[in-house]
Amino acid sequence: MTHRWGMAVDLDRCTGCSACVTACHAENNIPTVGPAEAATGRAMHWLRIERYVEGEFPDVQVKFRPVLCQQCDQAPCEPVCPTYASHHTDEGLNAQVYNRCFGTRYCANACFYNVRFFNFYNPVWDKPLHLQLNPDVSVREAGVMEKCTFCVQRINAGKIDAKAEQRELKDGELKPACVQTCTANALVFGDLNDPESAVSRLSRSARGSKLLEDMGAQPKITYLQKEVWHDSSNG
Amino acid sequence: MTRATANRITEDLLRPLLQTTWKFYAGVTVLGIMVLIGLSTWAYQMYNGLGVTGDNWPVFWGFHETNFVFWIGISHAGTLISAILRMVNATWRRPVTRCAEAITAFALMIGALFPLIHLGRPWYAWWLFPIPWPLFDSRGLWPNYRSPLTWDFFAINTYLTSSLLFLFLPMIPDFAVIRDRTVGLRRKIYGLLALGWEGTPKQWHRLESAMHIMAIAIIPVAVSVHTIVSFDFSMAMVPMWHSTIFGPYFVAGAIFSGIAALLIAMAILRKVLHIEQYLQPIHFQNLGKLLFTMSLLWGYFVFNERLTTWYGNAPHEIPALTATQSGEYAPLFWTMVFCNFILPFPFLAIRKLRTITGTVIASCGVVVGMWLERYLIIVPSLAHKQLEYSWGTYSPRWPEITIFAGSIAAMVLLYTLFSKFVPIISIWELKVGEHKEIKAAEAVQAAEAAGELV
Amino acid sequence: MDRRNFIKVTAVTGASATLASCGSPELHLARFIPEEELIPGIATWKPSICPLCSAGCGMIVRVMQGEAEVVRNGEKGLIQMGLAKKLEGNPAHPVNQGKLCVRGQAAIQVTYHPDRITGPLKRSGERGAAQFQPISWDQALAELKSQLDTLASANDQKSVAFLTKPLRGQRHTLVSQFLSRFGAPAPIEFEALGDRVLRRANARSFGREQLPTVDLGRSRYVIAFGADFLGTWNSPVTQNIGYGEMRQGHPGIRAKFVQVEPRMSQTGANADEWVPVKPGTEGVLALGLAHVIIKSGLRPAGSSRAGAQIEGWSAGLVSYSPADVEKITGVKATRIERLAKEFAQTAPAVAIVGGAPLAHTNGMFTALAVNALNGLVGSVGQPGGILFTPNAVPAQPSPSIDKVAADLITAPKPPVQLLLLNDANPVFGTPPAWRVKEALSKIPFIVSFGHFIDETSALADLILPDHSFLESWVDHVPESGTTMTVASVAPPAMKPLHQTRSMPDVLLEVSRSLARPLTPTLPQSYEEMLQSAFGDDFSNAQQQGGRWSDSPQREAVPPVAAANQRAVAYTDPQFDGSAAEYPFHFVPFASLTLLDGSLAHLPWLQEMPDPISTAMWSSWVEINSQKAAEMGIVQGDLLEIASSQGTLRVPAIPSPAIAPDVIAMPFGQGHQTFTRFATGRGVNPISILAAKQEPETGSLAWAATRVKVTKVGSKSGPILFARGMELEHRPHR
Amino acid sequence: MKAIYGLYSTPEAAQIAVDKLKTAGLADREITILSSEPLEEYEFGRRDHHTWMSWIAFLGAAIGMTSAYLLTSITQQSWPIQTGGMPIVTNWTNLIVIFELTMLGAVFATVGTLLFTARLPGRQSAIYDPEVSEGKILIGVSNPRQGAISDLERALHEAGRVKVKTIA
Repeated sequence: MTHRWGMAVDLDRCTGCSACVTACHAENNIPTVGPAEAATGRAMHWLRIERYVEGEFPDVQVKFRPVLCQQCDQAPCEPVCPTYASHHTDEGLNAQVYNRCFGTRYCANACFYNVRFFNFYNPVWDKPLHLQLNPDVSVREAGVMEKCTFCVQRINAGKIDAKAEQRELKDGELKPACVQTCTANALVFGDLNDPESAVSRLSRSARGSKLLEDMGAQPKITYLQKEVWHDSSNG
Repeated sequence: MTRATANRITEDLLRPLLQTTWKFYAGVTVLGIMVLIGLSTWAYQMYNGLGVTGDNWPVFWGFHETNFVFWIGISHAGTLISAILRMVNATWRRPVTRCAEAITAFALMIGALFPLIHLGRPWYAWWLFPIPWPLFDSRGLWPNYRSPLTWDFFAINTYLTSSLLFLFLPMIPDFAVIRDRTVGLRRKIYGLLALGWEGTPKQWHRLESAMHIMAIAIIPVAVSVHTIVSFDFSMAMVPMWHSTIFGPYFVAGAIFSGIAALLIAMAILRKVLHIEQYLQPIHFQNLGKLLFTMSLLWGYFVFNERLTTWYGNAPHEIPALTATQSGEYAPLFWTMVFCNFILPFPFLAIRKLRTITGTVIASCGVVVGMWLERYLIIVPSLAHKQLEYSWGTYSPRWPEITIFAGSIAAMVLLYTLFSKFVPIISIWELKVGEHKEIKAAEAVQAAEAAGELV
Repeated sequence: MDRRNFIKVTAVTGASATLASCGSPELHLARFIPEEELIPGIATWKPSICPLCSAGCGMIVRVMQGEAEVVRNGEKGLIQMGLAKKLEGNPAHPVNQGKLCVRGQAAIQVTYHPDRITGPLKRSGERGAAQFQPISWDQALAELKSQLDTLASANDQKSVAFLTKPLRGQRHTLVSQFLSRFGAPAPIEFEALGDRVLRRANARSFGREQLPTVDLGRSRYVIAFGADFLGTWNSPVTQNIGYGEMRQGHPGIRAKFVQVEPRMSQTGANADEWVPVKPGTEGVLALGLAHVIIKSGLRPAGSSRAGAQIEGWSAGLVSYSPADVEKITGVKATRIERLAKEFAQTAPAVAIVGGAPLAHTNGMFTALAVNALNGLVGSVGQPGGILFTPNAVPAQPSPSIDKVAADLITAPKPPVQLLLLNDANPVFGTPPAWRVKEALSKIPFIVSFGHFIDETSALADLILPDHSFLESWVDHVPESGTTMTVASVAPPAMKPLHQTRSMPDVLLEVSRSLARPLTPTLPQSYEEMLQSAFGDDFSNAQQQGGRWSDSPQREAVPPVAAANQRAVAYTDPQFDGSAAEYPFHFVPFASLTLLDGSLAHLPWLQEMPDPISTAMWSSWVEINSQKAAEMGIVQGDLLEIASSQGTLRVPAIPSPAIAPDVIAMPFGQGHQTFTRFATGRGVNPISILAAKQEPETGSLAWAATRVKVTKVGSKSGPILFARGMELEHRPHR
Repeated sequence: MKAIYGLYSTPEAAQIAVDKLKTAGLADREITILSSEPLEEYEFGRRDHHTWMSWIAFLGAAIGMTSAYLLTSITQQSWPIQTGGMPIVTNWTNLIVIFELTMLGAVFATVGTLLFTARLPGRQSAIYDPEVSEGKILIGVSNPRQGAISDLERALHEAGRVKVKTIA
């Protein structure tokens, strides 16, 4: 049975602690662009914590929402790429083939989640920071579009291990860096083709909804809405 | 007397080719330098990466793409106009067609450069060609025919090829004339270009029918090109982009800016080349009417686009609309409306004002306004996509501006050189025009003499 | 970075190794190689311990072979070595259960930092000018030895001082033993934002001088008084795990969480209810709740007598009626009653206190009041309440830095002749009025063990750089965050990258070579010391990253210790500066990423958008949006913040989530010397703090300064936002 | 003698000359006519009117269309890459490429026919005279039969005073 990787994000658990963001940087060789570039909006965060403030003092509500590539089944970013750099894998991932990308940036315009990032310059790691780079993830040169891959390198490693041990993948065995470190266990990753997997069960939750669902891209990330506390003592 | 006129025409139109002033050399040098600056800026951008431009997250497209649409738009003057005029056989077209077609050819060449300039890694642009593997590309991957950018590639190449041919064919007899009037190297070169043209009735007839068929073929191509350019935007679910009106809207805009560019070019040519008696007020009159029609059409499209968005009040669309109507882009937007509609209106609507000067003033407004229109289509929408959290801003940096300036210089330079080496008005077509008029007059006289018209 | 370097990087990353067959990395760019076709390299996972805060989370380190340019006995060259690639939480570790926080994930950049000190240094320029020249370890050690010997021969051993960040486990034991056997006073522990007040209060209320372990996971009602427990306070990872549990861990049951603080922190942003109070009056609100609970007889049986520390407790806190409390705190009486009822009726309920409320002159009262509230509802030592980690070494009493500084400045002959400095930065982390820099400059000789040149180690005469935590034996005993007995230990995860030596081993080596040897002699090496400390299960422990009991053991919390202490009453918090001249309370807060500034040198953390302001790489000040509108301040305007101690210039972020009479600013930026990434970036709020102190512990009352705000410029550049933030509050139409 | 021709200033004169030559018994294809502009109003200007050009253009279009269809659909089938949940062969999008190549085919066919039927590029026949581009109309006969030359010369002269040249 082919896998169909998906994620569930429990907004009631997420505390905006941002651990996932650094974890993503560390795992995927995402460069820091420095203050000058960051000021022009070129900071790269494949995974970002969106923060929405509602209401005025003193009745203020703040909501956090981790936004990463939604790995849409009908991804608007894919067909617009003239070189197939952005395409769909058998396991439902929106693959970005860095080597094939020549930087039209069309995919980034077409993506209404704005989760694609462009290498405006060649990445820089002051020595010896480069020794930290993850050999399983290629480094992207200037002019190349990049994005969240659901840590496809970890998925492959997991599959290879499972094959070596001649067994099926266990649910929860594979974890992208963000899911692995999510302190409040708000992020859950797994196979949507397995109806019993944790992610499938959560995706069926009544609290579940998709980001910009009405745009019809059929994202594979389900957001579980924040709940409101009801005073049990009086009704 | 036919002979006399014929000779006068030939003399007048060949003068620019045979006499060269210092002004020409000066102009060419200045323009050449500007073009070189533009090109080296592009090299600088390629070496450092697109970071030197103002593009950012989430406004990934800016000046370069605006210029792309702008130049492709300008290119819709010539071939399309002259093709239509040829088909309806409007006799006043004869002095206009060639300088119009030249605009198409050059604007298209320049416009087609910008998709390359805006690439992150332009040295891989050849991946757009359908190259049979295993040549070059070890994996033999072909372009994705679902991508509007691939469509662009095919459309622009088709349009460019046919436009160049459409421009070249009627030049052959003129080259023959120059060949017979010059000596030495020039004679050799023009001899080659003339392809050994003699002027047998067969050649004349084949040439005319070929031009007729091409005129028919090239009109839908021109329309398709700018429709496809509009698809670059309308295929993406970006606020105010994903709209069915974009095809016709862009085509109208293109012809609009094209005619404006043509009028400006004609006004300059008649002064610089002293061919006032060929490019006469009547031509500006007629093109002015056409420009007026397009201005109204453009206004109509803009109103449609804006009204539907505003009335529909879709949460995702409104921010982009507001940004242009009353937000940070409002000044640009209202300048655009002024340049494209309010300013041209009196000069084009009132017969008295539809003079050469009048039409040129209107045209200048339109060219500026149409550039702004493209900018306002691209930037505010990208800056206000669906998720508020990822809204952004954009402002160009010097490389983009320099490259744009370079592209304008390139246009002027190419046009100057063209008018230097090729009669900017088709000699033989003009002769035929004169000739036909005379024939008509004689026929009338003959008829009167025979007392048939009483 | 030019093309050649770029190719090197690709080569180093081994992206090439995975595709070696295809030739040079550049060629790959013309090929169609999807990411999912790359073959992963071989990785081994080794245990370690996070050094960045005192929570002591267990780590596992992903180590892979790579080529590193290193210096070995003077020779520079490329060698194949195991390189740490990624840090993850140790799944077996009781404190963090496989998770790491934003800072822990970035800890790896400490090891690979481009500005790390690569070998022993000797001061070459003016003191404080941060000019050093490299020397050999032999010279360096000889230097240190001679310094110690001269003092010993002069019988002046007590003039050796050891200033350090808080030490735990065997490191602490070793340093203490070294000092005591040499005849020097105990180490001086320095933390810019310490929790001494809370520890002291816990000692008074529960007889445990340590931070609490909050059993959030099983709690059903949480009131936090200023404690940023999801971001920076105490043991954040544990608390985040607990928070997740408390929200969605129990089907059908979802706890309520109320945050009491004048400026909404990241923690407060997650609360169901945010209760802004007047700064320094949190304790009064706590007692207001207690008053209602007692009055309406909601007090459950078996509640502890922690209240005995509070004056008027036995009398039912008559002076804390909702009406009175409303006057002091500004919280509506009706709201107080409702909260009190909810709190008492939704057991298990727990109250947490920490951070700014304790950084006032009446911090001790506030802490005791909250402890009393916990005692009142019987949530002390109970599931879903306040617990204490067993066998945690109670924090040793150590002189506070301001005393040391004062002595140094007043005494004719500096009482400290030799200062050993271990990764503490008081010059940056103390208010100017304490004159710490001036004081330290009086010390004849300063030796630093730190990895980086910061404001304090810039004063050093000799620098003996320590290994990074990944390169040396590490151990730790968590003070809180678990109810198991835990002792973490881990071997080096990788070979040292530079010419550094582990601080404990340096001390041991020196101790052996002293003219007057220490008695009894210290162990041969730090490893040996750990071995003996862990005994038989050492090998097992160092493989799994520590030793811990299999089952949680909850220690019965003794009734109230220290009954001899006299009960405290509420006193108004004392602020520096008059309300008339300085209308705003200046409430700094620990940055989620940079903490007190000790992490400002890690680029990942600098470029991490702050969860509330989404600012990065910069300082900012948050001001109430209505107030800002009145003062004509818009986002990005440059403000001048003036206290009696000095002024700062910093851009404004108007926010609805802060009280109108408060402005808030993150700690962390404003370093003068602290690597290329932090130096000269932003401003340091500590530099305008007044030297107010909590009297009983003498710790800095960093929330007790008043300031005035004037707009000095518009739309200054220095603030950087994550894209989109600055446009977020725009109306649609 | 290679050729004999006259240069006429007016189409009328040229027409007369042509008629005379015909009466002198020459067939249309034996008479060479060169002018610096198309003169469709005159009989002699309407020779060789019939052409297949437009039909060949259609043929070119058809070829362009088929090749474009094959190019797109075969490419997509031999590289079955999923994008955006679209089918592998996406006719809607391929129609655009097909349209463009169809038009390109038509244009190439037209130009090709033109060059072929008008013998371009080709070298000028011996009979060409630069005065043609002055506006003169050249009527002449190449390689005339011996003996008929005087008749031809007369015929060419009958259209009025004209320069009659002969190329030896």
